[in-house]
Amino acid sequence: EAPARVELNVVALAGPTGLSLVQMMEEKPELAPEVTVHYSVVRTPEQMTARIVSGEADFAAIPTNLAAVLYRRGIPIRLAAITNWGVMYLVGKDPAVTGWEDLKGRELAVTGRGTTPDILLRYFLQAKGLDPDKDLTLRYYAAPVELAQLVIAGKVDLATLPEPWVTEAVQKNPEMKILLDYQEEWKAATGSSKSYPQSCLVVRAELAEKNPGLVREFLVRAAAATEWVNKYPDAAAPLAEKYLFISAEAARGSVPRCNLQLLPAWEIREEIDQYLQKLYDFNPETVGGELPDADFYLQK
Amino acid sequence: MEIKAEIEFSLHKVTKSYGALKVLNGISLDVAKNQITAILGPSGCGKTTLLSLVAGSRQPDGGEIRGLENKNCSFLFQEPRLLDWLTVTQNIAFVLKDKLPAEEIEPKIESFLKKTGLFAYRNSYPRRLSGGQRQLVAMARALAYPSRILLMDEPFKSLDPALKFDLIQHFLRLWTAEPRTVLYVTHEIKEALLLADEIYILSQKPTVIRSRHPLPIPRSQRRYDDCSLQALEKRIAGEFRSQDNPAGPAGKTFNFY
Amino acid sequence: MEIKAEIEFSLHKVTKSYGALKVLNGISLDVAKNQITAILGPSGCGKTTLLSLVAGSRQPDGGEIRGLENKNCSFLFQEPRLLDWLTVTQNIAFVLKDKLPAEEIEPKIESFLKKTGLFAYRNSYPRRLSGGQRQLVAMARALAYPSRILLMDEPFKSLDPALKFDLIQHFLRLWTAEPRTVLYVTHEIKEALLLADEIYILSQKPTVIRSRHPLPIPRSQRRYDDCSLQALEKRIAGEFRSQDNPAGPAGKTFNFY
Amino acid sequence: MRISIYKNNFLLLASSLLGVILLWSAVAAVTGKEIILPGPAATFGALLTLIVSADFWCHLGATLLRGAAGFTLSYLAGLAAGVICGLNPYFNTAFRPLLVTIRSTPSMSLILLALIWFRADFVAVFVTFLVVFPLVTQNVADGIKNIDPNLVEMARVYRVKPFRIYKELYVPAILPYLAAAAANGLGLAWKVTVAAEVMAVPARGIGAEMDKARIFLQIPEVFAWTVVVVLLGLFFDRALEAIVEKRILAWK
Amino acid sequence: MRISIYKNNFLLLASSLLGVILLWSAVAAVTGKEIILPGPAATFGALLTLIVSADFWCHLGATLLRGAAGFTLSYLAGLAAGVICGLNPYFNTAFRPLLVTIRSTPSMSLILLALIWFRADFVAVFVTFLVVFPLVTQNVADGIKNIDPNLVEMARVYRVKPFRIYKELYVPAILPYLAAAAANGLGLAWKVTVAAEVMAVPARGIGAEMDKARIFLQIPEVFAWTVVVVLLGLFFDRALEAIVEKRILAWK
Ligand SMILES: Nc1ncnc2c1ncn2[C@@H]1O[C@H](COP(=O)(O)OP(=O)(O)OP(=O)(O)O)[C@@H](O)[C@H]1O
Ligand SMILES: Nc1ncnc2c1ncn2[C@@H]1O[C@H](COP(=O)(O)OP(=O)(O)OP(=O)(O)O)[C@@H](O)[C@H]1O
Ligand SMILES: [Mg+2]
Ligand SMILES: [Mg+2]
Repeated sequence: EAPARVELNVVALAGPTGLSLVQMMEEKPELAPEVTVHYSVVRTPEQMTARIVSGEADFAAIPTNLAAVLYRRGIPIRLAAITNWGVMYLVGKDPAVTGWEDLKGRELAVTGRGTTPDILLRYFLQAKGLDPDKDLTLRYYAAPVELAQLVIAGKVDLATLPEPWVTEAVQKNPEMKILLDYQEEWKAATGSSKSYPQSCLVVRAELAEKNPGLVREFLVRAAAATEWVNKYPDAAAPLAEKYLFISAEAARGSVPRCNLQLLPAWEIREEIDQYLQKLYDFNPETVGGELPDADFYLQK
Repeated sequence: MEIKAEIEFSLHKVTKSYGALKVLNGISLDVAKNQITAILGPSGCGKTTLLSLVAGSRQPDGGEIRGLENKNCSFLFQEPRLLDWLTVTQNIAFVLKDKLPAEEIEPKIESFLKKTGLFAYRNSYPRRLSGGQRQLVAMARALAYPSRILLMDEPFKSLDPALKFDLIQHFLRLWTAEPRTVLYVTHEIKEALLLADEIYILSQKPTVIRSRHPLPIPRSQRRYDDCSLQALEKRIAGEFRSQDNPAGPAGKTFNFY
Repeated sequence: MEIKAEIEFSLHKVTKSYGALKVLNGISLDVAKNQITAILGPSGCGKTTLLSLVAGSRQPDGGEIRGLENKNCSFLFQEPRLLDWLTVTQNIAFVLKDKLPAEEIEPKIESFLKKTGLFAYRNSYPRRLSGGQRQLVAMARALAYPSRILLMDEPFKSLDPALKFDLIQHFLRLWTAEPRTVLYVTHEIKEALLLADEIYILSQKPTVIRSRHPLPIPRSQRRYDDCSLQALEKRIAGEFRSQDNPAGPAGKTFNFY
Repeated sequence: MRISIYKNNFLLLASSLLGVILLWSAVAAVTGKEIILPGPAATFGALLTLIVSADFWCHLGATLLRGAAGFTLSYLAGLAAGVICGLNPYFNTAFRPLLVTIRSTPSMSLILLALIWFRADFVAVFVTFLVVFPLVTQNVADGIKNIDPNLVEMARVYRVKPFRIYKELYVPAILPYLAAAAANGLGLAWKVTVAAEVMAVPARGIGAEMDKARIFLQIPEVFAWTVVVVLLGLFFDRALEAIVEKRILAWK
Repeated sequence: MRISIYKNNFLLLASSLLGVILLWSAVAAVTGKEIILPGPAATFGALLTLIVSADFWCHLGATLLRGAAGFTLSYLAGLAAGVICGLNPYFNTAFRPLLVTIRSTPSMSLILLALIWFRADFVAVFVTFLVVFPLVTQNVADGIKNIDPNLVEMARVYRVKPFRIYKELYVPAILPYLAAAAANGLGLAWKVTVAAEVMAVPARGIGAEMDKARIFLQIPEVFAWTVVVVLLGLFFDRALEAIVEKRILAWK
């Protein structure tokens, strides 16, 4: 007889985090005859947390450290795969800035005090022997969108922005150039071949145990979808606008800079560990107070 | 006046203080049913307080008041106490609505406004009335309200002589038609002598009853030139001790008061 | 009374209406300097309005008022109009502060409170006073205020006979000591006859001056049994037309009013 | 004369609105950049393009509904609570901490809960309630506390039924307090509703639209919506004022 | 007797606070998940760990300063504006649209401007001003409009200097309105200041801390801060009430 019907809820956070899933959102490919998948996008972290905590979400695309935090807070989830490898850039008017050391004595606009972009920045600066609090001035803003507005308005000279705001900034304000690349810098600083695993796909633990086949199937499809986005940015752009609140033209430009690549967790334990470790060293709370144990990672 | 009139309500050794200030210091009096009892006394001796105790809006500290169980009181306060946002008619209707069937209210108010000559002002708001007119509205409200007991605090003040005269006539007619027990405060000895069946004089604080004066002559036959009344007037006036000349107003220009 | 007294201020054909209601319909009168002018008239005829025009708190619709340029007015309103949040002393100080040097205020208030027998209540708040006591505070305020012109609206109402008697004595003494021009409204013919140098009677609305009565006898010599005063009293009383018996209160029980 | 006053008022109103707009364009001119503060021209341009779209009215309707619902609920509740607090000092003392708690609890903490308890649609109503309710309660309570006790005594002596005392004495007596509370509450209601919509992002609603427009950096549109909200505020404020004036001017 | 009342009040107060807490723990128990709604226990645990840290006091101080500054400024301004509006109907008509605009403009539209014009430290003050100022103005205006004209006439006839009329007649007469405005304004001030701090992320400030805690889902800490804010509100509310009571009870 036919197996019981399965309803899958896939929830993505608006913005580049969900970028790798746009094709699936559009085409809703069939994973298995008995499975129906519902895709939804939420705009705020609160909403996402609510969905995950309440167990509504079977798959969720969220920042990697948020996944760790949720796990430590006792929410039964597994980190299934990393979807993108960093979207942070330093933009500015002054082409003279070619390395982090050039930031000495400058004023730099940053978002999210104490969150990953801030921590990475500090890490890079310290690696170059600069004291983030003494050798330069960091001006903090609440949300990237605000900072982007200021950058476009030319009210700030140096700013660290995530995609798609980087593209928005350079498109709308020709003076602005992309000066530094967090991702490259990470590789240089850590000597690893991969950038830092910024966002990931998590899966409900119960689903992962009960139905590993389905999870595997989903990951395979997601990987393909991710590649598609990388291959056809022009086709992906309108979808990004449709689902993820990224304007099409910005999306077109930012796809190559979003470092989309879906790798299952079990293949890249070290990279993830290393990333979380770094965050942990700066502030344990960024990963929930303690590094996650092995159960956090979805097993092969 | 029949001396042994039926008693409507009575106060027994009633005392009342405001904080440290002892006002009523053991007042005992019987108020005769369907008669008019006048209360005179020095300013600030506790007349208003006394009425408010009878009305039940204040509680005595000591003693007790008997015979008021579920009887309605009309209270004509010392100030008009009208609701600024209601017209004259509405102000009177405000107290009547719960007591009379809707259809009776309109005509009743109308008749009382006519009696008090306020009919032309039935739709004016209190702030657009003169002092005397406000007093009249308060009067009409008290009279129109169906009650067993009628308490009045200086009811006829700030009215012109003619109006005052008419009003008193009206009042007496009304009262004779449907008698109620009236307890009222005044400062006008002559007025009391004309209206009252019985006059109580209060002392200075701490206040007790100084004297009680039943009226010797039936109301209808009272004349100013009646010497017994003149004597009574002098006696009463004499009870008001003037601070300056303790001889009392009974002095040279006394006749003017 | 010298007939040709100096004039303090004068009204010329003054008219005043409230919306459609024509109240003052051309009032012309000269108020003699340092004399006491009494105004009598039916309730609601416009006496208070007239005073408020003189005080300048209302503007006449027509006609004009001359001779008030930069003169201070004391106004004893028909209601006490005290500030609830100020004690008796503070209420009086409220109007004095801008007019007297600080050190004079205290003693002045004290003396006036003593005169009105309110000294014991100098620190009470108005809501804790009796009706008559409030009236006294308002009176003290008006008298204590240094002014050329003194306007009073029923100044001696709701006071007990003795107090009223004393107060009038005080008032006269004070006024003789430092004379001011007094324009005052009353409903008591006898009181006017005792106090005033000149009495004006107003008509019903639309209001004009019905009659003017200079007092024939110097204030000090006035006696009630003086027949010329009794005659005058009758005349004045006669001018108040009662609606019921147009013969006027001059009817049978008249003597009581 | 009556008319001339209205004319006058109308002129005044128009001119002061003009004043607001001039101020705005001046500031815009100074700021310079449309992406931060678009001037009236750009804004009204965006507004036009908005209005013609059918969605506009859905969003407007949704917000209108939430704001109105939130306001009405909290106003009625506040009226009741305020009267009780005003009449009964003990209840007042007991209730006040709760009131202050509601009033000064940061929205963030509430949003966290609201997002979980209610559908996104309802969050705005909830948040509005929490802001407006204490406002009304406070004003009503302070109004009641200051009713002339003599009038109350009068009504009691004449044995007027409590409900009628409440309806015909208390309410008219505290009308100015009610007016102030209504004006403040109504004004804040729109602001708060929109803010809540920004955080809860319901399917329809001005707040959600503003947020979207902002994310797409269509700042003129953000301001167009702002204008809509302000107009909402102005409209209801006028309506309110008209009602109150009518009630009070009668007997003043 | 006086004392017994105070005792009473104190008991009432304590019990009602207890009530709030019980309610809270009940809801928490129902919700179950600490990550959504931590109960009193967890919250006060977090609060303790906060309090011992030196930073706590810096953040508290910063927010306290901003809130107080914002409130004081807007209260004084509102008092002045309110008096003018209350006395002069024309000014009132002209000023009211501006008032409504300020009152109902969504913060989102203003925050960016604020960010540009002021240092992050000052944004909170600005935003607080925008909320509290109209509130006070409204109440004061409506209060002034309803002062007994007879008293004003009296003061005028006796030629009392305008400023003294203002100080000794108007202000005491509208004290209850001022009280209501103060209570509401003060309550909202804390809430709004914190919200603004969330948006402007100054170096020090409860809002910024709450936001950080929220991002890392340290919900107990978020609530600990919330408790701090509420306590601020309660404290100042008590202080305020005490002052007002003293002024009014004297003559009531
Ligand atoms: N503010 C007002 N608006 C409209 N009408 C008014 C106003 N004030 C007084 N009136 C009317 O004007 C007339 C005169 O009022 P006023 O108070 O001057 O009378 P009065 O002579 O003082 O009466 P009383 O002896 O009762 O004090 C009255 O009929 C009153 O109804
Ligand atoms: N609410 C109150 N609080 C404190 N003292 C009060 C209060 N009401 C009245 N008193 C005082 O009690 C005394 C009696 O007041 P009451 O009003 O009964 O006097 P009264 O006989 O009516 O005087 P009047 O003839 O002037 O109306 C007065 O001395 C007054 O100061
Ligand atoms: Mg009395
Ligand atoms: Mg009058």
